[in-house]
This record gives sequence, structure tokens and C-alpha cells, in this order.
Amino acid sequence: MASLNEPIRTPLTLDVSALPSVAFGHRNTTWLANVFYMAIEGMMFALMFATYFYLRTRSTEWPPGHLPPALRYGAANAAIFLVSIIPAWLVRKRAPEGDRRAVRNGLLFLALFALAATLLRAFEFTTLNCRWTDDAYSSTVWVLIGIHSGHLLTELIETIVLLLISFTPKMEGTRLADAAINSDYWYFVVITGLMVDVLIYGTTRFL
Amino acid sequence: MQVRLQLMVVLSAITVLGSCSREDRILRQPPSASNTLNTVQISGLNPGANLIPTPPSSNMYQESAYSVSEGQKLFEAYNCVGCHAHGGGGIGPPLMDSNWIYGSEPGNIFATIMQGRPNGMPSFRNRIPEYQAWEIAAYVRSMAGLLPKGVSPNRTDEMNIKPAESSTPKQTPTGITGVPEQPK
Amino acid sequence: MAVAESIVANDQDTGQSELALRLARTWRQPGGFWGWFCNTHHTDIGIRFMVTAFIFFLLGGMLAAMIRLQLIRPENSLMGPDLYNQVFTMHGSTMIFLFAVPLMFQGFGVYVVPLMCGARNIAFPRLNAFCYYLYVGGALVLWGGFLTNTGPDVGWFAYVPLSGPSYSPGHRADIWSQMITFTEVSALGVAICIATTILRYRAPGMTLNRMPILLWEKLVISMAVIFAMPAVMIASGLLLLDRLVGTHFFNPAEGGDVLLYQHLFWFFGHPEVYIIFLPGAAIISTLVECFSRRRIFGYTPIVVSVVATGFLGFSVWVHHMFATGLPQLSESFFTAASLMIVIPTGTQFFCWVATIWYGRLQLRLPMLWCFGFFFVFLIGGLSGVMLASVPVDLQVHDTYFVVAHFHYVLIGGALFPMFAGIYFWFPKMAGRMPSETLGKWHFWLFFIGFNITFFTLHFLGLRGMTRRIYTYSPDMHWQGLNVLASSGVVFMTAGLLVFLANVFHSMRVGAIAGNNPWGDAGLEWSMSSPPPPYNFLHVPTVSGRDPLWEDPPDQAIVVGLRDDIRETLVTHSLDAEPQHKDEDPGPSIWPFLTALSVSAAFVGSIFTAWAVPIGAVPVIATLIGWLWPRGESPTPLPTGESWLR
Amino acid sequence: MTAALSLVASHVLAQAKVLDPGRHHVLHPAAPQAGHIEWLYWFIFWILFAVFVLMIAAFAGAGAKARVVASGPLPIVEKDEEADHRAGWAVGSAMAITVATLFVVLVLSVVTGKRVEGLTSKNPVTIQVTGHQWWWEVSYPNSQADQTVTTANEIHVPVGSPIVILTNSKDVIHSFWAPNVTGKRDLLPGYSSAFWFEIDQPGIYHGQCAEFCGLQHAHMGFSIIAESVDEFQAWQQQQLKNAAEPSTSEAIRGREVFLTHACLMCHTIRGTDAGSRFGPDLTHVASRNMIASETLPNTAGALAGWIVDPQRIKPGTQMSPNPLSPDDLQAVVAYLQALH
Repeated sequence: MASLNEPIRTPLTLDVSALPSVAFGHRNTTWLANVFYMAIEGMMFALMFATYFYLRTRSTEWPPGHLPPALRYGAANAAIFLVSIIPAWLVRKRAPEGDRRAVRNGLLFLALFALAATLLRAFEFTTLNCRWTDDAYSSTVWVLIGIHSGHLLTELIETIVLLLISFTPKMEGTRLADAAINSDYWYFVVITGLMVDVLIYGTTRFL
Repeated sequence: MQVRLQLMVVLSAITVLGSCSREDRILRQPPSASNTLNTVQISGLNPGANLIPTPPSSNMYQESAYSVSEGQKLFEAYNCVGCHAHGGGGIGPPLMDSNWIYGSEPGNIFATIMQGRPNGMPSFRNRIPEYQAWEIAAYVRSMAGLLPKGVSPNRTDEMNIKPAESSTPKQTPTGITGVPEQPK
Repeated sequence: MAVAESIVANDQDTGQSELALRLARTWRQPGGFWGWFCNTHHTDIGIRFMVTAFIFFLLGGMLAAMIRLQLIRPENSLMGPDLYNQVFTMHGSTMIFLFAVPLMFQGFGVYVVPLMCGARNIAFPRLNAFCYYLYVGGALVLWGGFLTNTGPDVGWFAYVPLSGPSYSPGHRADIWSQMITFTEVSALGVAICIATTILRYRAPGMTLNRMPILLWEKLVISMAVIFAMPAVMIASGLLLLDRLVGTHFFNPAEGGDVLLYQHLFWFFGHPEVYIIFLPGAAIISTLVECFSRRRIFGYTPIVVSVVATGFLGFSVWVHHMFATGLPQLSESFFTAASLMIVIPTGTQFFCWVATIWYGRLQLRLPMLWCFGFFFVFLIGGLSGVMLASVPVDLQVHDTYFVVAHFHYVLIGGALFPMFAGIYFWFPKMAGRMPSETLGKWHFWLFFIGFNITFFTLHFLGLRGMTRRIYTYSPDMHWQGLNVLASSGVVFMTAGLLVFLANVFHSMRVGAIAGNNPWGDAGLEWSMSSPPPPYNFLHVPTVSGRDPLWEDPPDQAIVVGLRDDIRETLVTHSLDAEPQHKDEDPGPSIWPFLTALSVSAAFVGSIFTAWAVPIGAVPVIATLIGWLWPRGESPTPLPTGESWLR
Repeated sequence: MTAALSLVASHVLAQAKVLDPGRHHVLHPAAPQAGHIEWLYWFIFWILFAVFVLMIAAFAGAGAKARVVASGPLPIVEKDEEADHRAGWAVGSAMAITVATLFVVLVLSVVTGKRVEGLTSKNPVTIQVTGHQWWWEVSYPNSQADQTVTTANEIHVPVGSPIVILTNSKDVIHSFWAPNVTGKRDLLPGYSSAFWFEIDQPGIYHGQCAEFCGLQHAHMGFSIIAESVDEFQAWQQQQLKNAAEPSTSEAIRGREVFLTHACLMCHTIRGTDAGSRFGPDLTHVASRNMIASETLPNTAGALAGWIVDPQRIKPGTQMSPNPLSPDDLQAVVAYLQALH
């Protein structure tokens, strides 16, 4: 109503039609959401690590009455984690270039590594030398490695889905950006995985 | 529209859960039926017609997680562990296996507690109020996995000597079975 | 209907009805029964959040009235301890988890943040819709439990060992723990949406230092949610594991620890207080500016204070645990930290006074509620200073003195601003003005009733009345004060009834509001009321902190966003330069289906651990359905030159 | 029934030199600890009161000064560097005053905390308090087991000597609080801690559990009975003795009933076969003022009601109902009342 009495405005314009409709890396909104998501999950891991050390102060012996978890599968898994960074890095590098073949191959290898890590993880549970019902130490170890396995499984499924998409013509534009973001998340899974390993294999032996 | 849907969800939830007495906190006991003790049968043989009344409301303790948990507390407080350990047996027989010398129905266990049994099991008649004996009976059954998991106690705040009752696999009772105990 | 009106309004403004019609068609949300579950527009989801949360506020209020009724005389037999414990636990849990955070942070934030940013929709609208359904799921689980005698009875904090497997048989505490998971996942999801919207969807030119204070506060709250809520999820998750699969985190006999739970819980619990209070402070800052008719004084100190509050909130959790007997050094540290919180809060208060002092105060209805907030929150804040002092805290901790304190801060810090905000943004949401007369009745009834009830509780606390007791002996001579406290409930109830009457009455026959009835400066007042489904006919640009007050008549508008697909503009996090365009995913049923399957898995896990692997199957299936690309995917375009006025 | 009981209770309380309930108050200290806290409370209170008055005056002043009555949106106040400058000074000085005030509060709070916590005197009386759902086990530990006094819910202390309380809990978290004496302390399972106080004036000071602990949290009271050193020592000597032999025939029968019914499953009476530690020690139950964690007066009627139907008085309590015959009941009550 008020506008009728005002002089007609002739606003300037800001033309955005030339802007790209997809962004890679930190400009992507999903990338930002993924950072927040990793912050949430990272906070959970941090609190579980704090729980682990807190409970340790309440116990004279650590691990209390158990052998430390056997190294075999854990060490193998750590190696897989480290090697798997290569395909993740490849996807992240090639996706912005629109190199769909490289992205597909990278995702394929990433999925294979994730699958291998998940299978090894299943064996890892058999070498913990305790059950979660034994005592607080055992509960913490199981929950630590359990939470990480949840992340591993999520990442495995996500990578497989992206891999399937990459066989369709829809692997383009924002999907490529998603594939690159998936690599960031894989880095997160690797880093937390190594930290969990240090906690349950390392601190039980050397600290 | 959405309100109706939410109402429907709530109502169906009520009908499913409302029928379940698992959560009842039985704080004040129903009037004691003082003669129940003599009505519990050890054997299915009766002279004459079967006119013996059913022990009242013993099932209510089997269905309430609170009562079973109270039974667990009493099992400790009344030093049942002294003979039966935590279900593993010691002076008395183990309670977490499938072998039930005097029967596995709540009424059988109740009678065992109240009357005592040869070779060491004392009679707790007068010593343990009847409702508590029913609670202990319910707990004893949970040790052999005879109660639904939702009712059986989980781990206690004690040393874990044995797996929690709620994770004990169900046993197939042997011993006195097929007693026409507690007709409906 | 709302769409048609807004098109007319936009026509008058710009004379571009064709564009408006095309945008309306593109951004249309589906109607009908299933359409309701497909809606992903932030104004609709925001209002749903608010309405649902308000219903739970009324339910929680009814429980409070039951509590006051029970305590009205000594040895009252209205409720036994079993029911009473459920009632006060439900009251606390409902008010904190189902009302305060969902309404003040989620509902209000989801509604107003994209409008204030100048965005066409919230970032990740489907995640946002999913969070709403998940929140409803958690609320139904808790209240379904309560109505079937499975209501939690361990207090809203559920301390172990009382809430542990040994002392809480059955599934009551499990219901509480799972409700936490539901509502926290929901809050975390919305925090991601809001933070991303604020950082990436701001109108070109709205640099960080031109952001309205409300957006700053929402950003800080989102961060607090992201870093605090994981703690309570860990706490309730470990409790659930202890209860359901026999872990020993909190079992002292097996190396567990009961204080660990308290640390985890309060590491969340205190930031939670600021998660509830900061949205209120944000509303107050907005309203003080609008009704003082001048730029808010001390923009920078207020923003710094808000950020500082967000940080300090994480360093004071132990003041809930003084009575556990911690070393004196840590007690002194946490006393100092708790006192420090006064500084940022005080700064905001002083800036508000200065703004009013040098402004041109207009005491309209929303501003009346602001003055209510000043009075009530001041008392709560000052008694908080007492509680920060360890010796005094040890005396009044867990008494009605503390009950009085946190009702003054929470009702003062959340409820009064909430009503101020509802009356302020009601014209935007409903298109009609609320009645000032009824609003004033509402205010005075509620204000008087509130102070009668809760001021009295201070004295009960000093006279030794502890919290969470279902009855008391006549020898304690607490009855008189309790009767007085309970009588205030009558006034508050009457006030709430007047409020409901006002809302329903004004929605139908209130005066037509127009675009900007209060003459406020925020971008949300630039479009018709209620907003059209595309929010802005042209995405605006901004050249100052108070766009509608300061922008020149030829302020630039954004052109070049496609109107045949749902295109939104993404700008730089810091200086808000346009960077690229995003496509809004549009309405979808999948968020609802995913929320349904997640809820089923959560509820099932209370009863059997198998619900987790089995329930994961539909969850994964619906998630793939949600995320699987449909339609044609936009191809990358050559990078354009960024432009800023 | 409840009304009648409470009538009886108040009658008995009136006789038993119990603290005037009007003085059951954080701000009526009977111990130096509560005294220090009271002083700090009032100090902070008056500071905050002044702050409150100033703030309200500021808001009222601002409102009155700036107030404009008009219904439509008003024009915006133009930028005024001068006003902003003055406001900056005002806000800045208000902040400075706030910081200074908070610093004073912090220092006084820490100093008071030290005065409350620091143990100055020697030769304290040490008392172990163990929380149970829903009663307090009280014992006066001694290196010789037979010199250890064990009682429940009523804590006798000598006036003028330091009392060290050792805390522990048998089940859930409880919190020990007597407002007139000192601040509260949680009783945590898995932790034992110690704190101390000293009482100036003889009297009975009420206390209760302050941490929510389940169904009967409301009825988990205790009392601290402060008496002269002589009285305290006499009490302690009496408590060390075994239970008195019943003298009347009714009491003798009562003992038999006690030992042949559910009572002995939970309670101890030293000198008899009853030795369970599940419930309170009843060896000298008649020497206590109240029963059922300070819920009922220790009279024959209340005792009988409690024995027959405790779930009516404290629903959920661990004590089981005992449907004794009237004669048996009377006998048991007579026996318990003779246990001085």
C-alpha cells in the first residue's frame, strides 16, 4: 500500500545467470554439512576416548584381567586403511575435472578396500580377548570399535551406492561433487579408525 | 488430517502396550490368601473331584518386571545365595539349569520355598511373606530363562558372576512336569 | 490461498505477475494427504515444529499443574510416589526435549532464518523435514510410554545407578533414553541445516558483520548443538547399553563409574541451557531494535557476548555436581567460570538498556513481553550468581530454591521471549495482526501468576524443602507457601487460555497485517504475509545491517536464477559474494518414510537387540530411495565472474 | 488414619525436645559451617539486591525517557554519534562495575568455602553414614569390632567437637543434608568421601535425602541429635550393650514372635539370633525418637501400624507387611519398646 505512494523504484540488478550450478571442495554446501557431520561424530569419538581414559583412572590394572587384544587383524586393517587413502585421494582429485572413468575406478577400489576392512573388522572382534559383559574395560573396547564399525559400514554402503550411480549417466555435476565429499568422509573414517587402534591396541600394551 | 493420524498411532500403541502389565509397580499387595500354601500341588493325582482353588494372582508377579527385580533383591537379602550361589548351586542345587527336582511352575517353587525340601532346604513358612515368596519364585524362574526377556532382570550393579537373567537362554524343564497346576 | 494473495501483493510491488506465477508453480508444495508428508518448505516445517512443540508445552504444563496440586497439602494422596515420579520426570523431559529446544531453536529457527537470510528455502530441506518427523516420533514414544504406564520415573537427568538395570526394571528408563536419541538426532540435523543456511544462503552483500544479531545467535546455537548434543547421546547410549546388553560403564563393582554419567550428561546439560536461552536473547535483540526505532546499540559487543556465551557454556558443567565432593581447586575454577557467564549476559542487558534509552520506545504488545523478560530473567540471573558460589550452592542445591532459579531463567529466558516472538512474527505467519487487548490480558495474567508461583519457591527452598518429593510431613510447615505457589497456576492457566483464544480469533478475524506491520528492518518483512512458497520474488541484496531501514531505493536485486527449476543462490561464508547456484531437491515422501523406519528401529531396539540389524534394512533402503538421483542432473558450467555491489 | 498419625506425631514431637520446625532453615545456622554460609548468602544477596534495583531503575528510566505513544510504525532515530558515545561510556562502566562485583563474590565464595571445609580441631568423632533405599545406616567405627556402635537414622553427636562424616552408599546416589548444620554431600556408590562439621547448640536437627533416589525419596529423613559430651558418652555406652533381656512375659513372647516371623530375615538384634543386615539394626530401637526414617513417632501405635502395613505409609519401602495376629503384634511391639 505504501509502495503506491512512493516513486517507482528502478533497482539495480545483480545477474547471476553465469554462475556455475555446481561447486567442488569447500564451496559446496554438502561439503559444509559433511564437515558439521564429522564434527558431531568426532565429538562422539572424543567423548568415548575420554570415557576410556576416565574409566582407566578408576581401575588399578589395565586391561583388568585380560590380555590386550591380539594385533593380527587390527594391524592388517590399519594397513588397509592407510593404502585406501590412495583411491579416495584419486576420486577427490579427479571428480572436479569431470573424469568419470577415474572416479568410477577410484570408487571401485575404495569400495573394495572398505569391504575388506569391514570383513577384517568382523575378525577383529574375535581377537579382543574379552566380551562386552565382562567389565567396564571390555564394554569400552567393544563400544569404541563398535561405533567405528558403524561408521565403516555406513561408508561402505555410501561408496557402493555412489559406485552404482557412477555406472549410470547420472554421475555428473553435483554427483561428482558428492563422490569427492565421500572421500573426505573416508579420510575421517581412516583417521578415527587409526585412533581407535592406538587406543585399544597401543595404550593397553605401552601405557 | 495429521492430528487424526497421530491419534491413530497413539491409540494403536496404547492397545498394544496397554494389555501388558510388565511395568506395574505392585506396591501394596492384594489381600493375602492365607491358605494358598496347602493348595499347591506337587503331583497331579487327587482323590475325588479336583476342587482345590487356584493360588490367586501368582501370575501377576511373573508378569511384572518390578516384582521379578524385587525377587532378585530378596534372593540376595535373604541369603538364598548362601546355598544356591547366584544360580550356580553350591550346598543347594543350581537354579539356572534345566533340572527341576520339585517342578518349575511358579506354584512348585513357591511350595518349595514355603514347605522346605528334604536334604537341606529349610521351610520359610512365616519367615518370608507369601508375596515375597512369589516374587522370589518369579526371579528363580527368570534364572532359567523361563520368563519373557522383557520381564527378566538385566545385569545388576554387582560383580558379574553369571550372565544376566535376561540373556539366559530358555531351558526345557525336566523333573516334575505336566502338573495340572494353576488351572485357568 | 496464501499463494494467490501473495502474488497480488507482489504484483503491486513489482508488476511482474508472470514471474510470480512461474515461481509459484515451480516452488509449489504438493497438496492432499500424501502431499502433506512430502512438504519440504521451511515455513511449513517451521510452523509444524512450533505447533507440535506448543502442544507438548501445554501437556507439560498440565503435568506441572498436577505436581502443584499434589503438593498443595501435606500427605496428599492424589498421587502415589510411582505416578508422581513419572509425572515430574515427564514434565522435565517434555519441557526440555519436546518443547524448549524444538520450539525455540528448531521451529522458530527453521521458520525465520531463511527469510532473514534472503533465501528461497532452507539448506537441505529434506533433512529438515526428516528431523521434524523424527522429533514427532520421539515425542510419541515418550508420551505413548507414559500413557501405558511405561513413563520414565528416574528424573529428566536419569542419574545412574537409579536409572540403571539394577534399580529401574522394565522399559521405563529405556523409553527415556531412546527419546533422547530421537530428539537429539532431530536437533543435530536441524543445526546442520540452519548453520549451512546462515553460512551459505545469505543474500549477496550480507557479510558476516552485517548479519542480524538473530542470525549470529542461531549460528552460535547451532554450533553449541553440534558440540553438546553428542555428549548426551553418548550418555544415554551407554545407559541403554548397560540396561539392554549388560555392559558395565556405570557399574562400580566392575570398574564402571557413576560420576562418569554425570560428567557426560552435564557436559551437554549446561550448554543446553544456553541453547534454550540464546534464541530468546536473539528475539529480544530484534524486538528491542524494532520498537526502540533505532539501530541496536553495541552490535559488536552483543555478537562477541553471544559467541562468548556459547564457549563459556561448555566450561561450567561441573557446577551441577558441586555436592559430589570434588577437589576444591576444581570447585574454584568452575565457580569462576560460572560467574564469568554473567559478563556476556550483562553486556547484552546493558546494550538493550542503552538502545531503549537513546531510542524512541514504542510499547507495543511484543515489547511488553520483552519488559516481562527483563524483569523475570534478571531475577533468575541474579539467583544464578548465588548458585555459582560453592558454599551457597551446597545449601540450596536440589531444593526448591534451585527449582525457582531455573524456572526464572528458563521461563524468563525462553517462554517470555517466545510469546514476544510469537506476537511479533504472528502477522508474518498468519497474515493477520494479533489482538493487543487479549495479548495484554495474557501478559498480565501470566506474569502475575508466574511470579506468585515461582518467587514463593525460593522461600520453600530456604526452608529446606527438597526437590522431587511426592509428599511432605505437616510438621515441616511448608503447606502455606505451597498453597500460595499452587495458586499462581490458576493465573498462568487463565493467561494461556487467553493466548489460545487470541491466536484462534486473530487467525480468522484479525486486522490484515500487510508486508511490514511493525516497520522492522529485517528482510523477512519485505515479502507478503504469509510468505509465498518461493519467499522472495527476487533474491535481494543487502548493503547494511538493517536492510529495510537503510537500503537505498535502487538497492540491487538478483536476476538470472532460473524460474523453471528450484534454483537457489549460494554465497561466500564470510563476505556473501555469490558463488554458485544450487538446486533445491523439492518435495519428497522419502524423508517421512526414512523417519518412519528409523523410528521403528529405535523403538524396536528397546525390546530386542535384533531390531538394530533387522531395522537397518528398511533404513538403508529408504535412505537410498531418498538420495538416489532423479530427473536430469545439472551439468557443470564454466565458472562465472563473481560480482558484488 | 494418616491425619491421626500425624496428630500423634506432632504431639510426640512436642514432647521430645525437637527443634521448632520454623527453625528448620538454611538461614538459621546451628553450626559454624552453616553460619559462614549464611553470612555469605546475605552478603551476596544484598549486592544482588542493589544490582536488581539499579537495573530495574535503568529499564524504567529508559522506558520513561524514550516512551512515545503512537500506534503506527514510527520513523527511525537518526544516527547520533554523541548519543552512541555516551551510551558506550555508560555500558563500559556498567561492565567494569559488574566485573569488580563478580570478583568480590568469587573471592568471598572461595574464602568461605575454605572456612567451611578446612578441618581445624583434632580428635574428631568419626561417623560412617551409609545410604540405603530408603534409610540411613549410621555407625561409629572403632578398631575393635565390639566397640563399634551401629544404629539408624538418628545421629548422636557431642556439642562442640568436630564430627567427621564418612559417606558411602549401598545402592543408588543419596545426598546427606541437614540445612541448619552445613551444606549437602552426595553419597555415591563406589566412592567414599569425608566432610566435617561441628555443632554449637544442643538440640535436634532435621535432615533429609536431597538427591532423588526412587519411590520413597520423600521419606528418607534423619536427625542429628546434638548433646553434651557426657550425654553423648552415656548414649554410646548404652548403645554398645547387647539388647536388653525382655522382662515382662508379653515382651518375652514378643521376642519369640520376632524370631519366628519375617522380622529376623532383615533385622539385627544383637544378643539374639536375628543378625541380618538388610534392614536397620534394632538392638536399641526404643532409644530412638522416630521410626521409618523419621516418618513416624516411636510410639506403640505407630510401631504397630508400621509393622502391619508399612506399604501404606511408605509405598515401595523394602519393609514387608506382616499380617500378625493382634496378640502377636502387641507382643512384638512390647518387646521392641523395651529395647532401650
